[in-house]
Amino acid sequence: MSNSILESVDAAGDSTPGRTGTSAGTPASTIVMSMQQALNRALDEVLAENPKAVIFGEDCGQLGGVFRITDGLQAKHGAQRVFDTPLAESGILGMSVGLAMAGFHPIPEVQFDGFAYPAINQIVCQIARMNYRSRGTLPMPITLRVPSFGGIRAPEHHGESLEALFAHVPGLKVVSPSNPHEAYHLLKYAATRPDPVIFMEPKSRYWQKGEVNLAHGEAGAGSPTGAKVMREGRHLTLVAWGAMVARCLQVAELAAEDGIDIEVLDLRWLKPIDAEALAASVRKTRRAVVVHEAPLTSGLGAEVAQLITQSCFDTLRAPVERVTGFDVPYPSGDLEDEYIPNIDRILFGIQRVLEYKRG
Amino acid sequence: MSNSILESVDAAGDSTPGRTGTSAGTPASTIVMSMQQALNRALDEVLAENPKAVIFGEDCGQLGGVFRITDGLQAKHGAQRVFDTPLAESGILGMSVGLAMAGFHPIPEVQFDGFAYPAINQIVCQIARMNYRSRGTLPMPITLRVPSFGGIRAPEHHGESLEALFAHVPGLKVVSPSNPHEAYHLLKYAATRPDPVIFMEPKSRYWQKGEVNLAHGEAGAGSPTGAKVMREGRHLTLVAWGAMVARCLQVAELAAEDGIDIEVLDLRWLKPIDAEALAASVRKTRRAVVVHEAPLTSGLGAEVAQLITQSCFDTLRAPVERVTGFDVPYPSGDLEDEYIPNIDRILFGIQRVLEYKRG
Amino acid sequence: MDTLPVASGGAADPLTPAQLRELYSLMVAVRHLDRSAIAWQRQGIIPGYAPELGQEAAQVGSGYAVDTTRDFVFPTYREMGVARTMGVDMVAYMSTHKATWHGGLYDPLKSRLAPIQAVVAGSVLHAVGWAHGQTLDQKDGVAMTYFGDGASSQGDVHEALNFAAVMKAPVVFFVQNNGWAISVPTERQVAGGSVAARAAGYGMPALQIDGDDVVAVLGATRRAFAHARAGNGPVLIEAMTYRRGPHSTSDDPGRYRTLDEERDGAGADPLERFRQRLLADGIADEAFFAEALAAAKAEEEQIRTGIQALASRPGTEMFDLVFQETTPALQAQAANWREESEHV
Amino acid sequence: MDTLPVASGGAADPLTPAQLRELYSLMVAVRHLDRSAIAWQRQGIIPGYAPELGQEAAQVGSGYAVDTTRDFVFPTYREMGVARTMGVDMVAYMSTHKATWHGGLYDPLKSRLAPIQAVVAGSVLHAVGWAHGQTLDQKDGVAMTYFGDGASSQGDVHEALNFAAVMKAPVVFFVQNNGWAISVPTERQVAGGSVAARAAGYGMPALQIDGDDVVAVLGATRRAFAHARAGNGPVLIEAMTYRRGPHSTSDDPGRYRTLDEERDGAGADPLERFRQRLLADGIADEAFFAEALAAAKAEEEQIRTGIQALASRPGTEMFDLVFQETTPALQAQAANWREESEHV
Ligand SMILES: Cc1ncc(C[n+]2csc(CCOP(=O)(O)OP(=O)(O)O)c2C)c(N)n1
Ligand SMILES: Cc1ncc(C[n+]2csc(CCOP(=O)(O)OP(=O)(O)O)c2C)c(N)n1
Ligand SMILES: [Mg+2]
Ligand SMILES: [Mg+2]
Repeated sequence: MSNSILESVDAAGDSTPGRTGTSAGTPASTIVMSMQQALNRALDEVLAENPKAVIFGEDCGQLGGVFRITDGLQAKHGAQRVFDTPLAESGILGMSVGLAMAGFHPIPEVQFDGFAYPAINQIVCQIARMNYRSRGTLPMPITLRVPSFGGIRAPEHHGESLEALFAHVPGLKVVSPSNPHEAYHLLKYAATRPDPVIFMEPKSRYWQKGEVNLAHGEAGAGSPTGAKVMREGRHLTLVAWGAMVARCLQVAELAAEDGIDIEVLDLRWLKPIDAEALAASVRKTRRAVVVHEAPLTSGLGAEVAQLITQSCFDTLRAPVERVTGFDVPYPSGDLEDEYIPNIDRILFGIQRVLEYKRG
Repeated sequence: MSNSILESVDAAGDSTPGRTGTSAGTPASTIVMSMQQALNRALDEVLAENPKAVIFGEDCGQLGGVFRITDGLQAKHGAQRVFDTPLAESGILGMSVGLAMAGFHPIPEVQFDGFAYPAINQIVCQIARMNYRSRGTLPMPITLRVPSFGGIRAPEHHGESLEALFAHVPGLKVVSPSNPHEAYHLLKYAATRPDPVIFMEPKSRYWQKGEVNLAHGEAGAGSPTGAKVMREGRHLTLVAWGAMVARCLQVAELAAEDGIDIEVLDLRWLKPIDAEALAASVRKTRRAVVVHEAPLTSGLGAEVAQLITQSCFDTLRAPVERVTGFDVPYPSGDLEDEYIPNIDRILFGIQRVLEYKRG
Repeated sequence: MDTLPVASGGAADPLTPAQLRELYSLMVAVRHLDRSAIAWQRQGIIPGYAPELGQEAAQVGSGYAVDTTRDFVFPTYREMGVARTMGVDMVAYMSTHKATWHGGLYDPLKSRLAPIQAVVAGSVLHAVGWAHGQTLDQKDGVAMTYFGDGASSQGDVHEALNFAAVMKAPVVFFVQNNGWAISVPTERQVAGGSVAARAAGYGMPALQIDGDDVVAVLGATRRAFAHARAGNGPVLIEAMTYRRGPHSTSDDPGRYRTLDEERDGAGADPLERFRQRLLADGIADEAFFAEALAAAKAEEEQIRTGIQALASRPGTEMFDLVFQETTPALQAQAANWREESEHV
Repeated sequence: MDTLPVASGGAADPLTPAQLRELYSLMVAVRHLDRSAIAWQRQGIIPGYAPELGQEAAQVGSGYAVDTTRDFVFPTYREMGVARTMGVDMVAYMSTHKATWHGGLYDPLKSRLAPIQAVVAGSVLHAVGWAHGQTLDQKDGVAMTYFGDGASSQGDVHEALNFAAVMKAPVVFFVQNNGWAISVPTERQVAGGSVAARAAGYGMPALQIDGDDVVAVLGATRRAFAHARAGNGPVLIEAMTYRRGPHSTSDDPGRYRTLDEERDGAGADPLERFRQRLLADGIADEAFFAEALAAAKAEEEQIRTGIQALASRPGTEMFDLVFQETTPALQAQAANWREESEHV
């Protein structure tokens, strides 16, 4: 990336340094673990705390799920609480509705993102509407875990990003964690809500380790519902979720070498979106790029961009850029690095915004 | 709406009068018919012209469909060409894939928008991807007709707007006609394409009559693929599709009484979107409001707004407004007029844009 | 067809004369309300309705078997007769046809009747989930789910049958095979000709019964409930009946069946059949029938008055009933809606 | 179980010694390639693979019945043996496991094998549509669709069975019941225990066969093809076999079954069984077996070389193969991609 970018950056009002300090001594309740471990621990605690919580899906029981997120839970909590179903996603989600009506808190798993499609009818027409249809008498406290997004060279339909679909459905809430700490807290939060939450797990991050501060509400846990500034910066806001947050943080480090100070906002909740956090960040930085893996057209990036434009129209120095997957089916492993926004493409997006000149 | 709106309108460069002239004598090939008749006629011609075209779905045969769009076609073309299937949408769409692989041009019907959900797996994972997966050897010339949108006081799931979902799916094209003329030409065009097209019919407009110029390519037929200016104007662009186009034209007439000259753009193709037409219109009017029935969040309005913002950032005098359905399940008949953007809400949206002042 | 092991306990006990008369009264009430609802639609009182004419025996007989202290029922859009039999508030029930609220205004939890379901086969899986909940809770409630011959083609029905059988869930799958799915007759819908015949493939007992004989329907349903309640797993009942009316008030059956075909297909009227039987068995007389009809008429009048008096729900409910925990975005939309719709 | 009417014509003719030897050679080739593919994965030549170890008889026997001049086959992700038997270019086939292209690089139209399908039960309905196309075109091709015991739980399978039976479509539903869907055994998957038992509910003939006996599989498949080709409608075959290996190269069967269970469940090795039979019947000798193995090894080497030489597909194909008629928006994205990825 050429240095010319910097030249077009006009100094932002805020003088906060580019990075948040996390180097201070970690609290006692902080443990280093992978996202897989964090999710597993959250589920274990949810089962222990709520006798009505039940986990089920394909291979969730003895196998512990193909990603081992439910590893050991059947052995510990019993085959009544954690069980395998036949191989039918509509069945799994439809059954969740009935269990919820009977007072349970179902935590079903769809084995991979692409296999949520056979269940969309039950998700959209039943789970998302039963509370409404029944005028609040039949709440749907269902936490649907969906291993999501790409990046692991998997077979077809194993690398999909369905957040735009889910976020458009009235009656659903949607969240995606970006690291083990977020994963632990967001899953515990989601799985104790009285409304349906689609929990999109970035499968390419399952095995990355990170610090988890287990204490709820302690510094670092942050708000369970809003977006979160993962890195402060003055020149431009990168908005991302799931696996793209880590990539954006990398990009920010690289850009910093060129003197460009980037703020990275982890959106976390994809529905409802924390519009205030978007506004607050971009009012400061005056420029934004939104990054996601899903195809461009009608992706959630459009919503994020429009929310920013609505709230920051006067402040924005350039139209919000979107760096996303293309309008093509998610490709095979050989081409997935071409498809998923990579560091270069994000840097190009940043460059376009920084170099934008009013015509 | 107060007159104060006008005060904030700064004269646009273009001096074209507010309305397109359509009062000139109608050509010989012009017939007045309802959209139902126009669609029926288009299908009749498609069946006559392409021996591989087949129509099927629930109640499409002898009954002629619950909206009579396929009325008389089985009697005329035979029960091999136009037939009823068992009541299973995934079956209908999955079968379409196989027929397309065997060289047919399936024109399936899903009886109502909300019943496309049980078929989403086949639509997204199969129809939209088979050409790609097979590297172009197995094209999917499937024209899926979906009676869509609300406004007819129908039961639950009979008034849904799925365009944002469809438009997000790589491999699909999506179109919606706004009047009988559009319906006739767009359906004939769609049903002769080698790629899958989702054809969203605004069911509340089925029985409205209008002039149809049957001659293809004659004045009035316009481009089969782009967006279309339905009314020229200087002060603001209203972007809409389906049933909302007629409503926006009404709004434009009302606004004209206050001296506000509104351009109405019928988007027609919801994927791919005619970004050039959006840019051309808003570069002229410098203001835009997009209107749709679907819920706001992650709706297609976000994409349209973002496309406009990207191409017209310097020209725009206010952020693009969205006047849409709310983030609630489509309500029962008694409340649908509160849900669907009505004239007042669209006028308020226009007012917000016209009165916008940079802070 | 009957592959259900012979019932133990009281499931097959004969009905008392009082019960038989009650069944008749229910059937007359349902018949009269159903016919009236069509008239309401013609008069503009309600925008649409899906009549159950001819299915009174199937609906009253099965609904009568439900124990509303512990069972739960999952209807489609055509089970008015079941709702009435279960004692649901009928103004609240009929409100769905007035387009007041999808699903109806009755309380599903209290009435033990899930909201009205417009997705064909949409709630069949819900019954399985609810029933499995009974197993997990070690309770003895049974879920009964209704669906039609047309619905039987949906993938969800297969998934539900398989899940229920694998999990031995206490579910009664009650199919009303009324010969039609809108314009499509059963022979072009149900390969093999019988939904009940499918049960064997899941190792599930099934009964194919005369759905126009209310006593037979009640007996079969009681047996099925007893079987499921005893922990023996699900049962499928296919009640053979006939949709004598149009699919809905917007349908025109003349386009796909002749009046002759209709008469032949429908057979004897289930209500008239039952009347003759009660007469023949000396269980009821003309005075009783007249009384039952009068009661039905009075009831209909009351329900009609209630429906006519029913106000639209306030628009705020659109927003307030989406979630248990609302969101700032939704509240902002509600505020905006209030401003724009109330202060114009 | 066998509810298929006795075949007329040559469908049940005995196999010639040459055919029997060919079947054996195919099974050895498939076995060797399958085992090698696992090794390739361990060596990093391919990122993943779904072995069909133990299913050679089911796959070779059924694939051998296909007439590639007129029939069409719809595989899942595990039918390598079918592909090989049908004569598909195996480098092009295996390319999907190298993550070169979802669906594989072979030409489905020429090879009469639909693209590899990763959605469980995803293509079962396609077979029905393709087969109905034969009826509409008055052609005599038959569609064969493969699916597993796990897939049988999907709603699409039910819809496909019902559609095919209602339309009398020439489809052979070939179920490989290999005892497992990843970690879930058939008894917790298939209520009633048999997929073939489901067919009766659709009025469809079915065969449950020993899927480890290649001759039995071929005979049954031929009979089914003859039945469907003659216009008698669909047939379901359930070939009982055993998934001897892991579900895929990322699976760890030790978590859900013991080696003892594996040995007991698997029974005799289908390849060894067939070898013994050929020996006993005097149809082949050790020299032939050695030759067949040598040929299999040579073949595997060639395929491996091809796979190793296989370059990634150019990124432009991502854009160019979405539609038959591309769109300006997509071309703009392609141009943008080219600029950003090639000129950095
Ligand atoms: C999933 C779905 N597809 C289509 C429809 C439209 N529809 C409503 S009722 C009906 C026919 C249902 O027939 P059947 O199941 O036999 O029930 P019946 O109407 O005879 O009571 C159809 C096609 C729907 N409501 N849901
Ligand atoms: C719709 C869908 N759901 C889940 C999966 C994940 N998955 C892949 S294979 C498999 C098990 C399939 O079992 P079976 O049908 O018996 O076939 P087998 O693997 O034994 O050949 C599962 C759950 C999938 N591919 N598709
Ligand atoms: Mg019916
Ligand atoms: Mg299997």
